[in-house]
Amino acid sequence: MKNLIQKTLKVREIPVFLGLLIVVLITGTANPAFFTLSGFQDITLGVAVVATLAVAQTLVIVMKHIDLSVGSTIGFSAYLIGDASSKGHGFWYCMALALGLGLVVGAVNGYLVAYLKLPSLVVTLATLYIVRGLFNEIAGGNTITEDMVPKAINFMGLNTFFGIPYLFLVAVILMLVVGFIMKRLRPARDLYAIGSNLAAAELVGIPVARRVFLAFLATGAVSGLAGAVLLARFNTAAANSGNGLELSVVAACVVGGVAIAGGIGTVYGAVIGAVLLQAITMALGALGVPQFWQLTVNGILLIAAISLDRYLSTRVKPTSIMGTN
Amino acid sequence: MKKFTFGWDHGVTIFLVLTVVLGGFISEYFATIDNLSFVIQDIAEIAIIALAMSYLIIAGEIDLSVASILSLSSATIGFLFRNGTSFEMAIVGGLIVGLLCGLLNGYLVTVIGLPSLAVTIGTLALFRGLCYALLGNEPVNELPENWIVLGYENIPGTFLPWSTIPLVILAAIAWIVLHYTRIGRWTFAIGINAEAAKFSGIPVARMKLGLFAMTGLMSGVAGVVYTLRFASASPDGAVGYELGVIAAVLFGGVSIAGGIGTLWGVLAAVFALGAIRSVLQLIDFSANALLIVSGALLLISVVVPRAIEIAQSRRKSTFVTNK
Amino acid sequence: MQKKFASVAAAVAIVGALVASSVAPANAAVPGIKTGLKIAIMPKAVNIGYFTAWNKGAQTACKEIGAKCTYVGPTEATGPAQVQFINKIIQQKYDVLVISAADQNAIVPSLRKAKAAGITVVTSDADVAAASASARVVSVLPAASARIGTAEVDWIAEAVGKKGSIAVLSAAATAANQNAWIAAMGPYLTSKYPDMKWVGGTVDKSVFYGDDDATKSTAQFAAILSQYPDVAGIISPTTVGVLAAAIEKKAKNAKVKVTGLGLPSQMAPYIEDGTVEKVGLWNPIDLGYVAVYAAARAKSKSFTGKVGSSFKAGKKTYKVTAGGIAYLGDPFTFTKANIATFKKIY
Amino acid sequence: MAPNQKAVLEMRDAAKAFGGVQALKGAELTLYPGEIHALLGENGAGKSTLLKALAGVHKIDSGSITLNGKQFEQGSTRAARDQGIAVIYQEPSLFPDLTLAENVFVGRQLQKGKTVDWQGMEKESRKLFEQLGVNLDPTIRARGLSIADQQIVEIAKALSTQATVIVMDEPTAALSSKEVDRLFKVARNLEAQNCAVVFVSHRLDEVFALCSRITVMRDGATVGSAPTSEMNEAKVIKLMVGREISELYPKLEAKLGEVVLKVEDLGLAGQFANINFEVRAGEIVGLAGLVGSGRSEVVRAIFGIDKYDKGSVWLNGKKLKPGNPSAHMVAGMALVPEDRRQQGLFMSSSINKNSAVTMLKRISKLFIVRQKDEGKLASDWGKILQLKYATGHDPVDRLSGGNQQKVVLAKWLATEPKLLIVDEPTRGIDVGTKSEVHRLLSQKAQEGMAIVMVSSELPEVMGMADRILVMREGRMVGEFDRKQATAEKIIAVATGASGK
Repeated sequence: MKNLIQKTLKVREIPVFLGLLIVVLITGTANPAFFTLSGFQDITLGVAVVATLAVAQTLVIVMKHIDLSVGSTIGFSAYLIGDASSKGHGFWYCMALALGLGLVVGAVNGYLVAYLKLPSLVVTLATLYIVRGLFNEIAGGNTITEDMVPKAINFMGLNTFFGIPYLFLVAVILMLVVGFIMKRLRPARDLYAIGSNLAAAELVGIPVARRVFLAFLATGAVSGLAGAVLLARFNTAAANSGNGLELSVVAACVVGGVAIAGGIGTVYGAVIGAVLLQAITMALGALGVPQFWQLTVNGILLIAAISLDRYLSTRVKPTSIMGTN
Repeated sequence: MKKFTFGWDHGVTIFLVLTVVLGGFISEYFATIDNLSFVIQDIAEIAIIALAMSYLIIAGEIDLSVASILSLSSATIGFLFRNGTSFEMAIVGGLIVGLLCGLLNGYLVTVIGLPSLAVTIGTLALFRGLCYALLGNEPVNELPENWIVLGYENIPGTFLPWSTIPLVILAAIAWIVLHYTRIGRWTFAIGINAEAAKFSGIPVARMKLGLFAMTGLMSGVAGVVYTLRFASASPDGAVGYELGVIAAVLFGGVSIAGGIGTLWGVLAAVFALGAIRSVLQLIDFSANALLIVSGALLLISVVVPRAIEIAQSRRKSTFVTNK
Repeated sequence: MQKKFASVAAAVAIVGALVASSVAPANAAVPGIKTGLKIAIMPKAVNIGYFTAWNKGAQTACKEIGAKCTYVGPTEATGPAQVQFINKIIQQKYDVLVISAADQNAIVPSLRKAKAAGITVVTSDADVAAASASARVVSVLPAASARIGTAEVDWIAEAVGKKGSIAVLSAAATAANQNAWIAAMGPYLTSKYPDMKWVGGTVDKSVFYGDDDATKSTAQFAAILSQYPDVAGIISPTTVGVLAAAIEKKAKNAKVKVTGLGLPSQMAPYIEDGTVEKVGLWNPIDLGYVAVYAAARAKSKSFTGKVGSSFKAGKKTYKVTAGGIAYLGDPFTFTKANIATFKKIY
Repeated sequence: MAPNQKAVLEMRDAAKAFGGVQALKGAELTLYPGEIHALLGENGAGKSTLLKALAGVHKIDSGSITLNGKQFEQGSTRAARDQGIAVIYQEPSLFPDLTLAENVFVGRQLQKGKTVDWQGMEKESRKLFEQLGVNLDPTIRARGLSIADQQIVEIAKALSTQATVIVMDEPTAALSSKEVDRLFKVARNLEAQNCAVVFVSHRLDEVFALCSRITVMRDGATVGSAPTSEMNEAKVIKLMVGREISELYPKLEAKLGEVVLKVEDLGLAGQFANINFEVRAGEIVGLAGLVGSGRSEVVRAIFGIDKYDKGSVWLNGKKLKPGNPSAHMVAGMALVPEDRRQQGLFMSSSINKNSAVTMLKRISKLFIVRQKDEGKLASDWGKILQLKYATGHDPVDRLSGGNQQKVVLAKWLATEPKLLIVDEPTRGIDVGTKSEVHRLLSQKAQEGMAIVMVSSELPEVMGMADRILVMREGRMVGEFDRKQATAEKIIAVATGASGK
C-alpha cells in the first residue's frame, strides 16, 4: 500500500522538484563548479532565510491569507538580537526578545484579520510600514557587526554539519516540524479546510477566527525567531535588513505549489520552491547569463511556474452530468 | 434626489482639509504657494497611476507591477533617445511600452486565468529586468532642455507645475468615466459580483483586459512625467512606488475586495498623504516617523469603516434578515 | 561629546594631520564665514553607518563656524526620495545644503531650484553628473576617481601576488561613484599588471552588483565564486559589499583575496583575524567636515568655487580642480598594523 | 417502522420567521428508527427551514424538538452533529483540496495519541465506502468528484458520526438513474442499521419506491403524515398544492407568430447534446426535467454564458456567436438566471443601478449615464411590477426575495427582449408574488414576446407553458403540447421510468 505522505508529495511538489533537478543538472553540466560541495553550500546557505520564512508563510497562504510584514519583522528582530547581545545580554534573552517581537506583530496582524475580519493584504502591508519605521527609528545608522553577534548564532552561520550548513539544517528541521504539525495535528488541518472552503469550514464547526489568529501568531513568531537566522547568515544587520524579503518569500511559496487561492500546498513545497528560485539565481550566473538580463529571466521563470501550477490544478476533468449510458 | 450619506471619501476630504489647515498653523512654510507646487509635483506620478489602479481594484484585481512599468516606460524613452530617436517619438515609444506591459498583465489574468496578485509579482521582476537590459548601468541624462523644463518649472504665471495639466485632465476623465458612464458602472458591477456581471451582458474579460491595459498606459504616462521631473531615465526608477500607489488607493476608501470606492476619495487620499508627508517633514519629523504614519493611516482606512460597520450591526442586531 | 571629539581629532592628527583644530571652541567665528548659517546635511539615506560618520565631521565643522546644522534625509537611497527633502530645505529657507547625491541625475532639477532660491549647494561624497555640474557650487570628493580605482587595483595586486583573475563586487548598477572608479580600474589593471586579468575578459563583464544590500551582496559574492572558481581576487568598492565579501569569505573559508573600500570600524574583525589583509577608505568625518567649510565659505562669499580657486578648512587648504571638484587626498589604507587605532574613529 | 416504536425525533408545533416572512408555523415531524421518511412539499413550503433547524443552522422561534427523548440543543452545527443528526445538503459542501478520507472526518480527524491517524481514517473511510457499496479511493482529493460521489462522501461523513438521524435534501436531484439506484441501496442499508433517514425529493415515483412514511408540508405547516401504504400520488399532490392551480397560473391566450429562437443540434461535452427546438413569438416554452438534467446548462449556453462546442443558435433568423452574452443581449435576448443572488443581482448595489445595468447605453447621452433616466426607469418598472421599496437608492439586499426577483425581471424586461429566458423564475418566493410573476410572463407573451421557462415545479410548467420540452441527462427526451401534458407523463419521461 502506498504511503500517504509520499502520495501527497507526489501531487504538487514533484514537478517543482523535477524543475529543480533539471536546473541543477543543466547548470552542473555546463559548469562543473556547480556540482561541488561549495556549490551545494552556496545554494543551501543562500536559501536558509527565505526557506525559513516560506515555511511560516505557508501557514497563512493555505488559509487564503497573506503576510507581507515578515520582511520588516525579521530585519528588526535580527537587529534587536545583535543590539541586545552587544549590551551584554545572554543568548536566551536575545532570542526571547526576537520571539517577543514576532509574537507582538503576529498578534496584531492576527487580531485584525481574524477577529475584525480585515483583509490580510492591507493589514500586513500597514504593519510592514509600521514595523519598518520603528525599526529604522531605533536602529538609526548603527550597524550590527560580527563582534556584536551572539557566539552561538555566529557559530551557526559559519559552520557546517558534515558539509551541510547549520542554517540550512535549521530551515530543514523547521520544515520537518511544521510539516509534521500541518499533516498530523488537528488544528493545523483546519487551516487547509479554511482555505479550501471557508463557508463549509464554518458549517462543520471549525473555530475559524481562533485558527486564523493562531496561524498569524505562529507566522509572526517564526519570523521573529528567524531574525537569528538572518543575523547568522550575514553576521551583520542594519536598518535596511530584510527589506523586500516578503515578495521573495511569497514567490517561493507560489512556485512551490502553495496556491494563493488557498487550501493547497505544503511546507515541503514551499522550501523546494525557495531552493529552486535560489538555484535558478545561482544557475543564471553560473551559465554566464549577463547580469542585466538575470532579473528578466527570473521574472519569466516565475510567471512560467505560476502558469504551470495553474495548468496542473485545472487539469481535473469537469464533472459530467450526462449519465454513463 | 439621493440622500446624502457620509462616506469614507468625505472622511478623507475632511482629513485633507484638517491637514492643510493645521499644517498651516504648525509650520509657517507649509501653506505657501511654493510648497503647494512641490506637493503637487511630488504626488503627480502616484496620483496618475492611482487613477487607473482605482479602477482595477474596484473591479477586484490588482497590479503590483506598476512601478516597474513606469520605470520601463522611462527607460524606453531614454533608450530610444540615446539611440537617435527624436524625443517626441521616444515619448510615444514609452507610452506604447506601458500599454503593452498592461496588455501582458491583462492577458495573463483574463486569458490564462492566473491570479493577478501572483502574476504581477512576476511581471514586476520581468519589467524591472527589462529596464536593466535596456539601459545597463548607464542612466540617460542630457535630455532636451525645452522638454525637461516642463518637468520642474511651473506653468508661466501660476504656481502650478506643468504636471498639473495631465493630472487634472486625466483625473477629470477618470472621475467622469468611473462615476457617470457605462464603463464605470461596469467596473463596479464586476467588482461586486463578476458572475452576475457576466449574466447581465457585461463583457467581463474584455473589461478586465482593458483595465489592465489602461493601468499600463497610465503607468507609462507617469513614466513620462517621471522622466521629465528627474530629467533623466534610469533603470532603477520609482522602486517601491507600487506600494505607495496601492496604499493611497486603499486609504482613499477603495475596498481591496472590490466593488467599493470613489475617485474623489482616492484623489483626496493622494493629496492628503502628500500633504501630511510635507507637514511632517517641515516640522522636522524623521523619515522613519513618516513610514509609521503611512502604515497607521493605511490601518485606519480599514479599521474605522469596519468599526462603524460593527457598531451599526450591533444596533440593528434585533433585525434578523432572511438568508 | 567634546571629549570624544578631542580623541577622534587627536587620532586623526596623528595619522594624517588633516584636521588639526582640536581646540576650536564652540560658536567661535571663523574669519571669512558668517555665523548663524542654517545648514542642511543630507546623506543618500539616513540610517547608514558611513553617513553617520560623515555627519559627525559636518557637525564638528558647524560647531566651529557657529552654524546650525540639521542632518536630514530619506530612509531609502533614491533620487526621488531625496527630492522630497530638498524641497523641504527650500521651503524652510536654509542657507546651505551639503548633499551626497543618491542619484547623479534625478536630483539635479531640484538642486537648480534650490540654487534659484538662494541656497548654496555643495555636493560631497557623491557628485551630480558632470554635465550638471552647474547645479552646485563645488563638489568635495575623497579623491579623483582614477586614483581611487587604481589604488584598489594596486591593493588587490599586492594581495594576489600580481597574478590571477579579478572580479568586482559593486553597489547598484547605477551607482555613479562606483561606476567611475571601476572605469578607471579596467585599463590600469591590464596595462600595469600583465599577469593579471579580469575574470570576464573586460572589466565591464567582471562586475557584479550587490545593490549595497547585505543579502544581495552576499549572494553575488557566492555567484562570483561559482561562476569563476579560479578567481584570485575580488575588489568591492563599497562598504556594504566589502563587508559582505569579508564575512562570506570567512564563512566559506574561501581562498579568494578581498579588498575594497570599507569602514574600519566594521572591517576591523576581519582585518584583525587576517580574512582581509587590507582595505582602504578616506575619512568620511573629514569629508563632511571639509564640505561644510567649502559650503559655508561659498555662502559667505569668501570662496567662489571656480576652478583654480581654493578654500581653507581647519588648517588645510583645498584647491578646486577641473570639473569644480575639490579632493580630500588619497584614501587611507587599513591593515593589521593600524586598524586598532582607526576602528575607534569611524 | 412500527408506529408503536419509540420515536427518535419529534418536532412539535415549530415556528420560525425571517423578518416579516413566516417560514414555519405548526411544523411537525416524527421520525422512527429504521425508517426512510419522505418529506414533501413545494418550493417555499418550509422544508429547507425545517431541515436547517435540525442541522443547527437556525433556531426555531417556538415549538419543541426532542431527540432520543431529550431536548435537542439548537443553533450550533457542531452540537447538532454531536447529538446524532447529520444533514446532507443538496449541494454538497466538501473541501475540494482535501482527501476523501479527511473530508469524511474533517474537524474531528481520528487520532492516534495526539496526532492525526491517516491510516486509520483511510481504513475507516474505505470501510464506510465499502459499506455504502461504492468503490471510492479515500486518498484522492475531492476536487472534480461527481455530485453523486460527493454525496456518498457526505453520507459516509454522516455515518462516521454515528448519526441516528440522517437527512438528505433532494439527494437524487442531480443523479443519473444508475446513481439513484446506488443511493437507494445505501438508504436501505441505513434503514437496516436502524437509522432514521429523512428523504426530500420532488420525484414522487422515487418516494413511493423507497420510503415507508410520508410527511407533506405546505406554507410552513405540516399538512399530512402517514405510512406510504396509506398514500397515493394524487393524494400527495393535493396535499402539497392544496389550492386550485388556475389562480396561480393566469395563462392568457396568445397568438403565435414567427419563429424567434431556433436551436440546432446544440452540444457541449459532458453537459448536453443534440438539443433542437424552436420558440415562436408569443409562445411560452417550458423546459422541464429534474434538477441537474442539463436545462440550466442549455439556457446558459443559448445566452452565451458558456461556449457550446457543437450546433448553432439563431435569433430572428440571425446566427449568434457562441460565448458572448453582451452580443446576445444586444440581439434581443434576455436571461433571468437560476441563482438570483449569485447571478442575477449586485446585492450591495442600489435598486436603480441594478434595474438599469442592462440599459446603460440607452440611458446615456454623450457617454454620460443620466441618473434621472435611471431613476425613472427603475420607478416605472417598479410600478409595473408592483415593487415594494422605500427609495431606488436602497441596496437590493434590503428587499425580500420576491421583490429582488422583480428587480431582475425589470432589468431584463426593460431591454424589451424578443426572447426572454427565465430559469426557475419563482424559486423561493411567496405565493402572491409568484402569481404576479406568472401574470406578467403571460402578458408579455400575449404582447408577442417569446419565452423559455425553466422550472422544477411541474404545476408551474404545466400551468404556464404552451409547449413543454423535457430533458434528462443532457438530452431532450420528450415534447408535450399544453393539452396533452400530464404530471405523470412528464415525470415518467424526465425520470426515464416510463414503464412504471
